[in-house]
Amino acid sequence: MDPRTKLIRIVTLLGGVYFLVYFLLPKSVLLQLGIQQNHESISNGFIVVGAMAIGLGLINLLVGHGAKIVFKRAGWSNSAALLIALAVMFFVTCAQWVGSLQSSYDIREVQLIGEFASRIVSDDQDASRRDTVPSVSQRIGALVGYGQSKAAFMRQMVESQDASLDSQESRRALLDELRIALNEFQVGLDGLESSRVASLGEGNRAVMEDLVARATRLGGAYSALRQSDQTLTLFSRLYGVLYDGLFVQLGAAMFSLLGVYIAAAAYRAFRVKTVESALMMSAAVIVMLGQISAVFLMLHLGSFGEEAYRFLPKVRQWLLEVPNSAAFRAIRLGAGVAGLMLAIRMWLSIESKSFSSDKRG
Amino acid sequence: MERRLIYLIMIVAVAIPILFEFSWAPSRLVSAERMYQVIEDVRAGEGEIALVWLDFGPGTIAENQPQAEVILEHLFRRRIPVVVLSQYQLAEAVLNSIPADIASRLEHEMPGQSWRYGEAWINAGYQPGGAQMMQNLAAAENLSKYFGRDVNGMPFTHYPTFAALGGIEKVKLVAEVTGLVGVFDTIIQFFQKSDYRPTLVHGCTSITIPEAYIFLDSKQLHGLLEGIAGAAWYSELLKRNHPESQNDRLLVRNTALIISHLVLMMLIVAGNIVGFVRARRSSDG
Amino acid sequence: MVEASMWSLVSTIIGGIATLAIFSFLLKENEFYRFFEHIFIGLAAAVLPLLTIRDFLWPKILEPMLGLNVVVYPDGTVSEPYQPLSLLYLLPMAFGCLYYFIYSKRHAWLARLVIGFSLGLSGALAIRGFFAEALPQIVGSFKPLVVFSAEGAINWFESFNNSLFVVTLLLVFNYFFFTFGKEGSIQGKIAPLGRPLLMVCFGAFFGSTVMARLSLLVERIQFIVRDWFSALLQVVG
Amino acid sequence: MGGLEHATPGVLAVLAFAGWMLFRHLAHAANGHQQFIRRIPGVDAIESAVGRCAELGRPVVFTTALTDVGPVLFACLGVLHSIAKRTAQYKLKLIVPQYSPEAMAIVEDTVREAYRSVGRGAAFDPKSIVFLSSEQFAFASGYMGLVHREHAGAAFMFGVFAGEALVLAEAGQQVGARQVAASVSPEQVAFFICTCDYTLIGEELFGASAYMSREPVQVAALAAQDRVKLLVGAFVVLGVLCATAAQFNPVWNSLMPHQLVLADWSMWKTWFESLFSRVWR
Repeated sequence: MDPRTKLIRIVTLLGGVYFLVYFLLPKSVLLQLGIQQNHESISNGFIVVGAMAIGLGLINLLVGHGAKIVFKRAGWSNSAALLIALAVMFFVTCAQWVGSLQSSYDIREVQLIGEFASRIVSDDQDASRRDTVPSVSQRIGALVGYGQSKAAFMRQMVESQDASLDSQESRRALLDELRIALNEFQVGLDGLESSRVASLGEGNRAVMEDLVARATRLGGAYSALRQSDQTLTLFSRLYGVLYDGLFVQLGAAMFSLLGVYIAAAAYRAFRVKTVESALMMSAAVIVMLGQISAVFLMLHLGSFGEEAYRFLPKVRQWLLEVPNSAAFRAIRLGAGVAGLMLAIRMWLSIESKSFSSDKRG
Repeated sequence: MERRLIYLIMIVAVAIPILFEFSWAPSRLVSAERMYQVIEDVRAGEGEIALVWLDFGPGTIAENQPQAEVILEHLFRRRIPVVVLSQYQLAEAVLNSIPADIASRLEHEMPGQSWRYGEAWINAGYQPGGAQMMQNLAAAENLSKYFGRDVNGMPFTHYPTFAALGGIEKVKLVAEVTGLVGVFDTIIQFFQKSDYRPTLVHGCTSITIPEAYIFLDSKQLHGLLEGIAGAAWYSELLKRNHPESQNDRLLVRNTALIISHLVLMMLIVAGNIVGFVRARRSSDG
Repeated sequence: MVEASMWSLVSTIIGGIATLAIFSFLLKENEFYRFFEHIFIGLAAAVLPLLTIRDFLWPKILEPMLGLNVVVYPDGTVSEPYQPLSLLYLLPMAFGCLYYFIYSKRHAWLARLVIGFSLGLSGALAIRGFFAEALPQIVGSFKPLVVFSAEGAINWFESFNNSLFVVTLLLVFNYFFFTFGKEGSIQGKIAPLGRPLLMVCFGAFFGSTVMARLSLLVERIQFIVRDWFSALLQVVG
Repeated sequence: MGGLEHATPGVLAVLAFAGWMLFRHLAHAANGHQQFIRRIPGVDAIESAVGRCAELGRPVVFTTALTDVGPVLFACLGVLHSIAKRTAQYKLKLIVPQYSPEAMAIVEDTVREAYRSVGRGAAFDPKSIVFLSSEQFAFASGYMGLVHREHAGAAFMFGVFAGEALVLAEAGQQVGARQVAASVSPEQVAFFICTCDYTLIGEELFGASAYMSREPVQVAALAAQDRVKLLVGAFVVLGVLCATAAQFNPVWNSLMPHQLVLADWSMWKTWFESLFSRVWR
C-alpha cells in the first residue's frame, strides 16, 4: 500500500474517532477528560470542514456552462441565462445581507446602552470583577455621555422622518413607539445624571435598574424600526422578488408536477395483474378512502354514509398501525443493520475495490 | 395522447372546487385528535419552551405550512414560548412569515392581547450540521448561550422570556414539521439525553405517514399530523374550542384534495378496465 | 402602501409565469420550460452557498475569529473577552479547502483526504444513530401474543393484532437475508412469503403519497386561480 | 425509556459482535471461501437493460439521486462499477447526473477505475459525470431535460430518494428507457414498482452490489450483516416470548432482554458488587 493511501486511511480513522469516543465513553469519563465542556466548539470544527465544500457545486456549474457559452455549443443561450440568474441572485443576496449586517451593527450601538447599564450593576455586585473595571462614577459618566449622544442622534432622526408624511401606517406606529421610548429614556438618563451616583448602594441601584428597563425598551423600539426599514430597501425588495417570486414558485411548481404524474402512474401501472399488485392496490384504496371519508357525508347516503364516515378512518388506522408498521419496521431494522456494517467498514476504510485508491495519482 | 388527457382531467378536477370555493367538513383523523391532546397537556413553567423545527421549503409548503400554522396557533393560544428554527437552508422565508402571520391573526381576533416577537416566539434561524449539530444542541447546558443571537443578530439575552434558557430538559415539546428525508431521523436519533427525552410531535408530508407510525408505536413519537388532512382536522378541533379560529382557505384546499382523490380512484378503475379489455382483445386476436 | 403592494404584485406575476413554464413540460419538453429550468438551477446555485456563509460560517466562526462579536462599552471595557482559541477554526477551514483539489489531476489525492475524513465522520455518527433509533424499535416489538383484558378474559382483538404484527415483522425481516436460504432449507422456503406482506406496506405508502402529491397540485392551482389571476386583474384593471 | 447518549455495556457488546463477524468473514473471504448469495432477480434486469442499450446504441444514465457521502453511496458504487465496466466494453455513452458535490468526486473515481480495469482508461470522459444541482427539484428538472435530450436507452436509479423519485422515473418512462431502480427510501419504492421494469427493495441494494461485484469485502460484509440480523431477530423473538409469558406471570417482566442491553455502567457495577459480595460471603 503506497504512503498516500495509508495517510488517507489514517485521516478517515481520525474523522470518526472523536464522535465514536464521545459515544463509547460514559459521560463521567468525558467530563474528567474535559471533552464534554468543549464538545460544542469541537463539533463546530467538524461542521466547518463540510461547510467548506459549498463552492464545489458552484465551480462545476461555472466550468460546465461557461465552456458551453465560450464554445457556442447547443443550448448556450440557456447556459447564459443560468449564469446571469446565478450572478444576479448572488449579488442581490450579498447586497441584502450586507445591508442587514450594517443595520444590525447600528442597532447594537443603541442596544449596548441597556447592556452596559446592567453590566455596571452586575460587575459592581461581583467582588471578583469589581477591581478589574473602572470606578462606578467613571462608568456612569461614560454611560451618560454615550447615552446623551445617541439620544440626540435619534431625536434628530425621528424629527426628520416625522416631516416625511408619506410613510405607511405600520411604520408610523413604530415611529411613535420610538418617540415615546426616547422621551422615557431621556427622563431616566437626566435623572441619573443629576443624581451624581458614585456608588451602587440599595437606593441608587433602583435608579440604574430603572434606566436599564428604559434603555432596553429604546433598543427594542429602535431595532423594530430599523428592521422594518431594512425590508423596504431596494435590495431587500429585489431579493423578495427573486427568492419568493421566482425561486420558491419554481420549486413549488416542479413539485406539483407530481400531482399529475401520480395520476398517470396510477392509471397506467396500477393494474391488477398479480396477487402482489392486487394486495398493493387494495391497501392503497383502503388508505385513500380513510383519508377522504367526509365525502360519504356529502353524498347524502343516509345511515350508510354516516357509518362509512365513522368506519373507514378506523380501518385505515388499523392497516397503518398493524400490518404496515410491522412490515416497515422490519425494513427499517434490516436497513439499519446493513447501515451499521457499512458504517464500520467506512470508518475502518475496509473499502470495496471499486473505491480503493491504490492506483490513483 | 392518453397521458396528457389524464393531466388535463386532474388539473380541472382540482380547479373546480377552488374556483367555486366550496368546502366540505374534513375527515376525522384519530392521530390528529391524540396530538391535540398532547399539546393541550404540555405544562411550560418559567424558562420552559417549545422547539418548533420548520424544516420545509418551496417544495412541500403546500402540506407543511398548514401544519406549522395549526401547531403554532395552538402553542400561541396556550401561551407557551416558542423557539422556531430549521435544519433546512431554504426554510428561511417560512421561519419569518408563519409565526408573524399567526401572531397578527390572533391579535386581530383578540384585541388587547399581544403575541410580540421576542415574547411569544423567537427565530433562531438556520442550524446547519445535521447529526453533529443535533447532539451539540442536546448536550448544551444553556440554550440561550448556545443559540447566541437570533436571525436578526439580536442576542437572546435581550429578550427576558428567552434570556436564561436551560438545557434540553427545559424543552417541554419538540415539533418537527418537514417533508425532507433524514431530518426527522436526526431528531429521533440524537435529540435526547440518557435521562430525558422530550415530547415529540411531527407534521409530516403524507408520503411519510406509514413510516411515522412505527415511531408512534415505539413511543419515540407522541403526536402526528398526517398531511393536509391532519392539519384540516386539527384546525376543526381548534375551531371547536376557539370558534373565531379561521380555516376556510385550508378547508377549500382539503375539499379539492378529496375530489382529486375520487378522480384518481376512478382513473385506477378506468385503467384496469382498459387494461382488461386490451388483454382480452390481444388474446382473442 | 401602494409601493409595497406593487412589489408583491410583480413577485406574484413572475411566480405565475414561472409556474406555467414548468407546467408547459406536461405538453412536451420545450424552450419555455428549458429557460426556466436553467434559471432555477442558477438561482439555487447562488442561494445555497450564501445561506451557509450568512447563517453559519459568519456568525459562529468568522465573527468570533475577527472579534466582531465583542461589544466595546463606552468606558473601554468589553462585553466578553476575545477568544484567541477561535483562531483554531482556521485548521478545519484550511483542511476543508482540500476539497477543491478535486479539480487538479496531480493532487486529487489531497481531496481524498478530506473526503475520507467525512466518510469516517459519517460512519461514526451512523453507528450511534443506529443504536439510538433501533433499540426503542426492537423494544416496541415485544408485543404479547396473548392479551388479557382487565377482567381477566382474553382480549381477542388485541391478541390477533399483536400476533399478526409479530408474524409480519419476522417474515419480512427474514426476506432480507441474502447469505442464508440455500435451496431446500426452511428459511429459503418461507423467504418469499415476505414479499406480499411488503406489498401491503407499499400500498399504504402509495395511498398516503397520493394525498401528498395531490396537495402540491392543489396548492399550485390555488395559487394560479386565486393569487395570480387577481394580480393580473389588478394590473390590467 | 430514556434516550441513548452514550453507549451502555450491552451496546458495546453488540458492536463488538458486529465487528467480530465482519473481520471473521473478511478472513474467510481472504482464504478464498466461496460464500453463498441467493439470486437477486433485479440484477439480471440490470444486465439485460445494458445489453438492450448496446443493441439500440442509446446512452445509459445512472444516477445516485440524493445519496450523499455515506454507507448507501458505497453500495451504489458497487453496482455503478459493474455497469461502467459493461458500458466501457460495449463502447456505450454513460451519463452520471450528480446532486452532491462531495459524492461526485468519489463517483468520478469509481467510473474512471472501472474503465481502467477493462483497459479502456483513455475512453473515460470526465464530462460524463454531470453536476446538475444540490437543490432537490432543480436537480430533478435538470435530470428530466437531460434524459429527454439524450434519449436514454436505460436509466438506473440507485440510492436515497425523496419526492423527486416519481419525476425521475416518469422522465425515463416518457422516452421509453428500460428502468431499474433500487431505493433504500421505502416510501418511494411504491412508485418505482409502478413505473420501472424492476425494483430492488431496501437492502436488496446492498445485496445487488455484492452479488454483481462478487468482491470479497462486499460479500463478507453481507454475510456478517446477516449474522447480526439473526441476533436482532432472535432478540425480538425472545422479547415476544417474555412479554407473552409476563401476561401469565409478571415475574417475566424483569427478564425482558432489553433491560440487559440498556443497563448502563453504574447498574452493572451494582450487579457485580452484589454478586461479588454474595459469592464472597
